[in-house]
Amino acid sequence: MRRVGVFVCWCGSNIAGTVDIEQVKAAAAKMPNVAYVEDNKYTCSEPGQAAIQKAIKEQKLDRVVVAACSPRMHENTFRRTVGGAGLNPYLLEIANIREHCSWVHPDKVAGTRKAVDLVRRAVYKVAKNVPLQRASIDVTKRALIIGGGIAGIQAALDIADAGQPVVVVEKTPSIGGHMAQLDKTFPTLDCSACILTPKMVDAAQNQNITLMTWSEVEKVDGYIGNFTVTIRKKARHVDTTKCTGCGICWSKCPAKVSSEFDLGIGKRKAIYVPFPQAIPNKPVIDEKNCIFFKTGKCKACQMFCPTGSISFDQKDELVEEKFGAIIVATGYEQWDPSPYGEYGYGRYKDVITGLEFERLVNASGPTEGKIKRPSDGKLPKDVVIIQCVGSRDEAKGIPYCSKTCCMYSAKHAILLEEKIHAHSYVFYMDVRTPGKGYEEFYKRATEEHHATYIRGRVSRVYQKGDKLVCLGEDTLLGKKVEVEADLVILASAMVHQNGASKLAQTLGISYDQNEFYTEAHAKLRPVETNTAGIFLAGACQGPKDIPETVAQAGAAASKVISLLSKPKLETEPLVAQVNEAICSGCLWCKPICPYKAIDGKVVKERIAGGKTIERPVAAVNASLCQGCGACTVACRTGAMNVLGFTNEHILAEVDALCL
Amino acid sequence: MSVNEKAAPAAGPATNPTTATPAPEGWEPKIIGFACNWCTYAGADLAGTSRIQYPPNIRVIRVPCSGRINPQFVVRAFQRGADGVLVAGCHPGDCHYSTGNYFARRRYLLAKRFIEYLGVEPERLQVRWISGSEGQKFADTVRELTEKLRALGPQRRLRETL
Amino acid sequence: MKYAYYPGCSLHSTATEYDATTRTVCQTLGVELEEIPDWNCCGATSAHATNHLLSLALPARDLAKAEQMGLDVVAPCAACYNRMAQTIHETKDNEVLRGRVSAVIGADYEGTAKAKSLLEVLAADVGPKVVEAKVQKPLKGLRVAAYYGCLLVRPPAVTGWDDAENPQSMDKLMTALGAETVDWSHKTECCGASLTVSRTDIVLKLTRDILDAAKAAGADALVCACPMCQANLDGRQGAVEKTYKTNYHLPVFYFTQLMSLAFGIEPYKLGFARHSIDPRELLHTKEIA
Amino acid sequence: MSATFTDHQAALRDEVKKLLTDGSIKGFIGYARGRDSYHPVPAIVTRPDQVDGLILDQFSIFGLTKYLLDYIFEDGKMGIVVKGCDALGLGRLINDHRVDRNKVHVVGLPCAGVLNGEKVAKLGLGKVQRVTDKGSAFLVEGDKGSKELPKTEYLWDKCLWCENHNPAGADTLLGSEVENVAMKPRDFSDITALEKMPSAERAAFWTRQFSRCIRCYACRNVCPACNCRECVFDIADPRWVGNTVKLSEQQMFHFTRAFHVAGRCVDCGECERVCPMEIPLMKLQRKLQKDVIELFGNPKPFVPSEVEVLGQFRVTEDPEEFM
Amino acid sequence: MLLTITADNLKSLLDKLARDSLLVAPVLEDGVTRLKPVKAASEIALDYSNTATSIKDFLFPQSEDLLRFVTDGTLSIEEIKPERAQVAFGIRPCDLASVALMDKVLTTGEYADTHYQARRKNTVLIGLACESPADTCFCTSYGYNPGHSAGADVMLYKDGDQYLAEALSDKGREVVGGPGEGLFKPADEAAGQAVKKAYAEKEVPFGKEVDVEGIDQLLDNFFDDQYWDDVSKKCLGCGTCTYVCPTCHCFLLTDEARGGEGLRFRCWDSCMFANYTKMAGGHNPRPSKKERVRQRFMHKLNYYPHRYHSYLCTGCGRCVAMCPVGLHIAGVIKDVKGVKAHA
Repeated sequence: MRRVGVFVCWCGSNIAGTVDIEQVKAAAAKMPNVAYVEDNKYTCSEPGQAAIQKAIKEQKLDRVVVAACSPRMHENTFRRTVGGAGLNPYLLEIANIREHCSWVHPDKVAGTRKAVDLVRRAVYKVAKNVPLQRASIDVTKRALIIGGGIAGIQAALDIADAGQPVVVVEKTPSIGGHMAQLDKTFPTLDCSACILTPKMVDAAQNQNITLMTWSEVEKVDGYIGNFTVTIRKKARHVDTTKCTGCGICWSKCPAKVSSEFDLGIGKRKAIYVPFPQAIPNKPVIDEKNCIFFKTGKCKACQMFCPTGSISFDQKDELVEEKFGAIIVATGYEQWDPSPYGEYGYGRYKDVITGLEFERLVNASGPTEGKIKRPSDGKLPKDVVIIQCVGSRDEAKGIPYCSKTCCMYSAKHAILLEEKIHAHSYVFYMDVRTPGKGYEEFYKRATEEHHATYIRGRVSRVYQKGDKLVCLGEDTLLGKKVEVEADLVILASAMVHQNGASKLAQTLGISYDQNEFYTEAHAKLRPVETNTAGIFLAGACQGPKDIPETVAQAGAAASKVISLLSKPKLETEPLVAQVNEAICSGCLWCKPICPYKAIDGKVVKERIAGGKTIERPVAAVNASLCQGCGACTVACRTGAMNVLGFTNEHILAEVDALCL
Repeated sequence: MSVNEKAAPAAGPATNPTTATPAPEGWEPKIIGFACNWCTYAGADLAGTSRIQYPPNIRVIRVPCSGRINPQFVVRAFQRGADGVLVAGCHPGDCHYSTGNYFARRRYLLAKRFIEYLGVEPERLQVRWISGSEGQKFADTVRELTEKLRALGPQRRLRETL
Repeated sequence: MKYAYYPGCSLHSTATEYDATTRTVCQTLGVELEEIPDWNCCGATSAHATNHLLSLALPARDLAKAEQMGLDVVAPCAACYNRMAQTIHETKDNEVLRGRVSAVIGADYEGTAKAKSLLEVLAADVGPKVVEAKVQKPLKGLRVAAYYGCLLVRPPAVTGWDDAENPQSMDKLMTALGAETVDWSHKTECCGASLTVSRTDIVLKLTRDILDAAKAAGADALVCACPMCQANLDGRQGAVEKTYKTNYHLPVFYFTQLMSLAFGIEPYKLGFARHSIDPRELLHTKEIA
Repeated sequence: MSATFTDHQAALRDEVKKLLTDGSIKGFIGYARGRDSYHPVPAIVTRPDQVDGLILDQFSIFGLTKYLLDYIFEDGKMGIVVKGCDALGLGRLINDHRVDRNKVHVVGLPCAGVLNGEKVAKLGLGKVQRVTDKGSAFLVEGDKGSKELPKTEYLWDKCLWCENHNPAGADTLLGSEVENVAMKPRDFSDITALEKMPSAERAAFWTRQFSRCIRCYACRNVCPACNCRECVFDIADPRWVGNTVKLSEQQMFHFTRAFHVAGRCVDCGECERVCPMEIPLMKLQRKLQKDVIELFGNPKPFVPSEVEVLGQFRVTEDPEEFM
Repeated sequence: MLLTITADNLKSLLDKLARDSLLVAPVLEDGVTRLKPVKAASEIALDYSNTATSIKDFLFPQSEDLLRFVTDGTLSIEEIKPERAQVAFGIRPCDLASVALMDKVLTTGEYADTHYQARRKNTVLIGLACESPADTCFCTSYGYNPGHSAGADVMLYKDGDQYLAEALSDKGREVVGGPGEGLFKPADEAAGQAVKKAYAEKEVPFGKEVDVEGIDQLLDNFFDDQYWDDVSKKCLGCGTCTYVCPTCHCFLLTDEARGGEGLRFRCWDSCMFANYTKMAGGHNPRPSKKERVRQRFMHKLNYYPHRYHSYLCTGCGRCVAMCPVGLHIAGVIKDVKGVKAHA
């Protein structure tokens, strides 16, 4: 006979408000195997857990049911509690009488009756629980960071400082990401390069960090602690060991191409480094625009290269590396505002996006920081800044707020006034300044730098002579507004990195409808994913500014450090298990397993008549198996079970709930 | 006492379960839900945290993946007296184990038709993809199913008579 | 290529020159027109301002007749075209509404006939290359601002055959005729249309903006495809100049007039005399006519 | 006018005698005379003297392949006579890794269709002397009379749409292959008729059938797809299906067995034939076959394949009904 | 005292019986004639040689609840007594004989089966002599015949369009006197005896081929013969023979609980199933088909005769007809006699 203890939680009034705790306790006391029932205002609190441990010892309980919130919330907490009292942590079941009951069923009678049923389910299931031990697997003490922006760099530095090797894979020729494109950063107006480049240099010089730029992740196999990642090192056509980054090659290269880094405002050569402070400061040859690759002639770069590092026949290289943990820090893209035909982006040269303005105002930018408007290079006197371009607009498929535009638009207004005494008109719906020092920054823009904030949306922008007429409305004054501007800056939305969903499926992590990666729990586990061993940092998880990104990078790094610092990794014991006595060896479970964790093996057995025979049976590799259980349904005999969710468990639960 | 009040008269030895005797007074349909831990169970939790009200007729059983839900559990639920069964998991492509729901989809394309073929009314078994962010969809699905079952009355075709 | 021709009321009254040049241009380009027998007015603004069913029934009656002729409809006037396109769009997937319309017009309207504006037929179906081949007297030196007005290419869901923000079809036709077009901001801004009677002040303000933009863009003249727009831009131009003390002197052509001119039709046949701003002076200085 | 089974009887006996005496097989699974000439029964011979008990006649319908399961742990080979449909059963056992092909000596029996012993016995023709194949009919001559039996009427249904007349991969073949053409296309009209019934009526139909079931498990024990080492119905914990012979336990039994065999059934029809209570079990399996064909674009689910139907999926082509 | 009853009067008698108590009679359904409760005589099918399963279904049912228990805190048990009166019509002589054989096991000796006894007491058996024995019947081999009436409360013999009837027990007389009042007419003694004699001597072809004489002694030292090995090879191990046999009476007891309450019930089991003799720990005294097949025939032809001095088989032929592989008792009797003859 089992001795089950049932602990019913009030959760303050969250449960007790719509579930009669006493009735649940009374019903639980009468359930089979229940030896002890107790209720607690806050079971998950320190005293609550202590009460459980006390009851386990005093009442000699061998099974525990906690009727409280969702197991996805505190199952691990209570496992530790039960473990702390000397009972195997897996002899525990949670009855979800909050999210699945008290919070969603206001009628107390029905709610209580359902709570009793949910407790009965847990009591019937826990009777079938068996003690389980965590298996331990070894951990490759190496981390992979996908994306070399500020998030990736910060995480790499933190991990490297903890003495663990880390590889940063960056798609573009240099690390730095979008932050490298920025001029100043809010709210302190620090120059972006001044705070970023030292970190880039640290990352380059740190022996624990290996930078793999101009490379992409191709394939990811394995599981936490034992990832095998295939990385495609795209052909640079430059031998980085020899190249000193002297720059002669890109000065001599005749092919001029619009620079992606400068968003088309500036030009670059076919052999190039994206920006002067690029790390590694070694160029790559862009095969699409290199004259040699197009016509077979030229080779100017090879001729002038003092160290002979140019090699045209370099091919892409597929490298396979082992990692214990992965941080995804692939960042964001700025949304192309052309769908707003009425703003004339792409038609009028002087209608530019916020990022393009950053290149204009950036000292190391194509215009050396002079805010020369693209059409005629004149310094703009009046500038219109339009907020929420794309963001908060379901029609454009971007329902969310991009979080950073209000702040960087205020920054643009300040820079415009500070540098060229230009007067900014900012059309906004709401100005959102939630960060530390943000509201004050916005006040400075309006008071000290005389930016005019007009609450209303711009309906149309059209060219009138050399001016851009912005038709809008000031909804506070309730009158039409027409501003003749020299330059229009669109605060365009922050969207997912292109190819985000493809990388997600390669990694086996999930993403939301906006292709931002889904965190394990919005509040409690923002930098983890549902796939153990894979973490998130920065804008790839959703729009955010630099301070938040760096904070997330540090958080993700600390998760990785704690994972890699353990000698061994304890795996979840809830994996598949074969009952060899009744397994027929048909192996129809094998093709189902997505982790290739099942294979055949031969067992010896004495059968009636004293003969010893050999017969095939299925065998599960517990470290590969993730416990999904899809194989159990293919097993007709029921020989294949998944611990924690066995056939016996689920049949008992169905019976309990149908009583 | 379970939600289904012992009021349902114990039918005779092998009465013909298809004769539509009217539902007992105050009868409430009972729904057994199988929800995958990563998506639908999380969706149901979200319905909770967002305080979305829905009928208390469903009892959810958590399973690691929709691929774990054996059609025999569904028929077992009907046998033990469930009036409706909901099988739910991640949208194809979002499965935490990458392929679990593809197998579930195949199994339930067949199982749903087969259970209907054996005489269970089609509305009684609902299979839905409900993601972790679709709390509203979970609540709506439960409400819809409850209303359909109220119209249909108690499930008698596979129910055992003790 | 054969169409049921729907001239509309203006082309039989204030814009006969648009009707005449439409016929000559279509004849030159081999587009057969068969005027819809006993057609009725499309209702334009007044119909849809008073009664929804009426605003659908009027064009539907013409469309039903075109269906009996087994032809799609071509309508030179932007307002007529827009009303017909709107009717087709609203009754497309709505048998009930179509039934009610059929009841009102006392004929069977199935919604099978399509309606196209003349500009779409000439620019898209015929195409600039074919037009260029027919040009005998290229309009060299003439710089025009192509004005589409607000009904021809909007709303995109109903019309949808050219870019709603920055249409190009008329520009392409004009360049095919040898003329030069300017890129200007008020291609699709409204001229005030029927307010010209009830609220002339608004029409004056709107047409001033359009004329300003065209002048600023360096155009010699405006060209349009709608009798209402032409009447406002041309007819009201004097009043605008007096009210706002500006000087434009911009003639406003129908695009079919310039096409006829380029195809070598004698200028006196093109109804230039009916314009308030006499275009012949400009054509003379440009040695075109 | 192809040869009938009896024409190969002598050849079969010689082959089996040879194989037994030269020790290449240690037993042979074939047919022997039953209680009358219309019901041949399986016979497993291990000694040459028993071989003359082996017969082959136009009523030999029994699917013998499942007996091989009794010999998988014996050393040496087992011989077996295999028609086209039985070959699919053998394929099933091999694909399920239950029988090792190298431990079986297959004697192939090309088959133009097997006469339905139940139907012919009712004609009162007495003891059958000779059966001759007249092309569209079999002439059966008995000591109490003879009759030409049109094939479309007197063969087992599955023989009419059989597209596997010749057993593939046999070690020795009796006579030569027959023309492999189906007499009529595979017919699911009875299934569609049941599907069209209102669900209450269909429930009543199956209730009537299942309430006759006496849980003798003959259907399971004859089915080549039901080849588990330990059947789920014999396992006490967890108890999937109760022992009580009640309607709901029968329903659970028949649902479970049918679904375990879904996508794996080789359409041999033996479950329905051996059922003592005449329950139309093939109406369950053929419904699943029909759905597999329509849903998963697998034209021949009854031909065993490398990966079973429910062991694979198609990401986009599989129908999506659960959005 | 012999009586006669017309077909119509028999119908109205049966209608009355169906109304007053549970009438069980042969019903044709989906090609299978089975004993089933009927509400009116019209449901009864009469042109059958024998029902697929026998009266055993209603005396020793395949599934029978023995007691109900409730355990919420305290344990309360309530025995389920089968008090319901029932009348069984259309029972063939071989099945009547099988009831007698079952009575020996279940009602005599130290441990009588109270449930079986209660059912036997509440059941009236109306026998119906065999008009046309099937080609699988061999009741004559055991000394029975198509007219055998021992065990019936009322025996009917079809005679043209009317029936000869004979009440053979108090229960039978109650039926004739009670619901049958006014429906029976006294029969001409000589004519009646002639009809009975005709049935007794009716030809049972297959019966001639099976000679059971002395089979029980032959089997005394036949236990280890190679024959069992050979004959059991073709057995499928299904339970058809035991579940259609009117004399098999092996069963298993088990509990089914739902939450705190449940039932203890008994249901048929079969010596042909491996699980029947599988013991805790996995040992099985009858591990393979050989032991199990041998057990079935030794029990019927050797063990039972030694104890009760008659064979546990009445030659009804159900196992002969329904065994999928033709491994039936008639065949085994012939084989054993044959093997013994050569040995």
